[in-house]
Amino acid sequence: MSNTQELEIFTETIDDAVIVRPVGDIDLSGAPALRQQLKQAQETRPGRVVVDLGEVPYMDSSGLATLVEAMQIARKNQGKLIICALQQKVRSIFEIARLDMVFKIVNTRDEAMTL
Amino acid sequence: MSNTQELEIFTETIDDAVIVRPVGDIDLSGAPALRQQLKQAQETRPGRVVVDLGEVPYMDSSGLATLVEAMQIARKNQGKLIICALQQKVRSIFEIARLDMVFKIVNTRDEAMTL
Amino acid sequence: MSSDASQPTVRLEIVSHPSLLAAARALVATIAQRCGFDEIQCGQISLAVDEALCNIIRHGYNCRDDGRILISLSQREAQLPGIEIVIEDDALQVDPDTIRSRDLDDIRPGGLGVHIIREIMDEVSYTRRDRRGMRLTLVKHLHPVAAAHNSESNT
Amino acid sequence: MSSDASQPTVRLEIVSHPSLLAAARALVATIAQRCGFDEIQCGQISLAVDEALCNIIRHGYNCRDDGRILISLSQREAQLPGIEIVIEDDALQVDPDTIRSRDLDDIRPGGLGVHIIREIMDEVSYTRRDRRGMRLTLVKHLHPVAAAHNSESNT
Ligand SMILES: Nc1ncnc2c1ncn2[C@@H]1O[C@H](COP(=O)(O)OP(=O)(O)O)[C@@H](O)[C@H]1O
Ligand SMILES: Nc1ncnc2c1ncn2[C@@H]1O[C@H](COP(=O)(O)OP(=O)(O)O)[C@@H](O)[C@H]1O
Repeated sequence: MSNTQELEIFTETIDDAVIVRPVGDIDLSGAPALRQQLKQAQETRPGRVVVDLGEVPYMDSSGLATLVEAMQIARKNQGKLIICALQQKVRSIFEIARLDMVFKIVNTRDEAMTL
Repeated sequence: MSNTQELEIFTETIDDAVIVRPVGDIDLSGAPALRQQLKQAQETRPGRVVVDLGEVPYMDSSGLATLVEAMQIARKNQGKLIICALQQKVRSIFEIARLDMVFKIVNTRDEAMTL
Repeated sequence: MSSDASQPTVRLEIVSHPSLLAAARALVATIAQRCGFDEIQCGQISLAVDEALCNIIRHGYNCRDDGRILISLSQREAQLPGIEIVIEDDALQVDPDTIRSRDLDDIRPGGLGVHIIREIMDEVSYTRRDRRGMRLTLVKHLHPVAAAHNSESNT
Repeated sequence: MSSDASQPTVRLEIVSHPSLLAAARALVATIAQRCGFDEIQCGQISLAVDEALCNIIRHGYNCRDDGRILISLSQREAQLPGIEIVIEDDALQVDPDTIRSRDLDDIRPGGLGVHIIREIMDEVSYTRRDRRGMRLTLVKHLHPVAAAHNSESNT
């Protein structure tokens, strides 16, 4: 089925870090793809997983659930999961879900790489 | 009825020119207000009417009809009507309606003031 | 009418109030995007629907703002992928042949809506509904199609 | 239920397919804007509806993608201006009391939807529909309202 609006997900590896950068809305229709990419990115047990949400204008609880799961995998691997570049609207859903204190959230990707 | 989305229209007079700057979508719901403001702006028979569409992301044929009417009034007054700063999407409706050659359309407000 | 409308997906029912046009446009643009149209095309398809709704409000319902309008959107797949939009009202029934665009050389306010609809959409057909009101069926193909009357369109 | 829903304006019917969530959000946000909510609030109201739709798709229809979902939006005026959104499905009927959010201290995937809906909307009520399916009524007021249980909300 053609669907231009589909979430696109870019992955990049720098040293011990994997950067996952979804572009588009993360909802029930896009979350499964993100989940799969995150799982794949974590297969090598990287020391650091950075999720760059700079180009995600919208996220619902399917997206949050996916990130919680990725965080749990990171912990099991004794690695870090860091989220960066949240848009204001997306930040507010982390707050509503009271997950803003649970995740490591920083402003820029540079911070995420050095933290 | 409360309606935040309502088209806002700003009018400014500089020497012999009146600049009308609508902000928002111009459709059947907003066009009557634009029509009224344009009529009012033209009551003093200004030498130049500039319609700045820089902040109009959408226009339908009610908007076009309003501009055609304003142009006819300007002609009757022996004044100029110049349209400036069209967004690409709005330009395309002028083209579809074959009005891009009928109106004087320029890129910037400065050009509109000196033409 | 539509032999290959494969996904009868979305129906929107509104009243004939101009302040609801923006909502209809937002919905149409999102569904068009889902059908694979690019941003410019999505904007044009919602413009075509907007023009059709304006005409229903002005001519069909004579500017009454409580008339019912039903918009059905479906993604067409099969041989000719695209979007099909059916707009139905309970308004005035008119002879479909009287709904036509005017001569564009006569520059005056009004008379552009039907022209815009026909420029944007690939198929435009007005019919009377069974009991009352009109039905407008609009189709736009995702890819240019050789026109039915033997002329090849440029792809 | 709703004594002052004054404008029964818009009804959207979709099937239970995740790819239609974006269309529902676009419509809800535009109508919320028309009711006077600011941009952040419009985004939150469409998030609440999105969460409700996700739950219907996952729990009500068990991820079947051809179930019917009807969303009715009306602007409330009268004493308490705001928006009322009613979401109806033909899916599983459950005891409304079983639809509740979990303890947020237990950090695990899932179990956030109902919490989000309740945080955003001022009134949230699930009922069984007459013959089949559930009905969810969501209300958000434009201005903070003193809560019913004697506590003054801060305006
Ligand atoms: N939904 C409709 N019901 C009845 N008549 C219509 C409808 N839509 C269009 N028409 C007729 O077609 C004519 C052309 O419409 P249009 O191109 O939109 O220009 P305008 O509405 O400015 O006259 C209208 O003047 C009207 O007579
Ligand atoms: N539309 C629905 N139909 C049936 N059960 C529902 C519905 N919505 C929610 N529920 C029930 O409420 C629970 C909490 O929902 P939610 O907070 O969205 O978390 P999750 O869906 O991740 O479990 C669900 O697990 C489910 O049992």
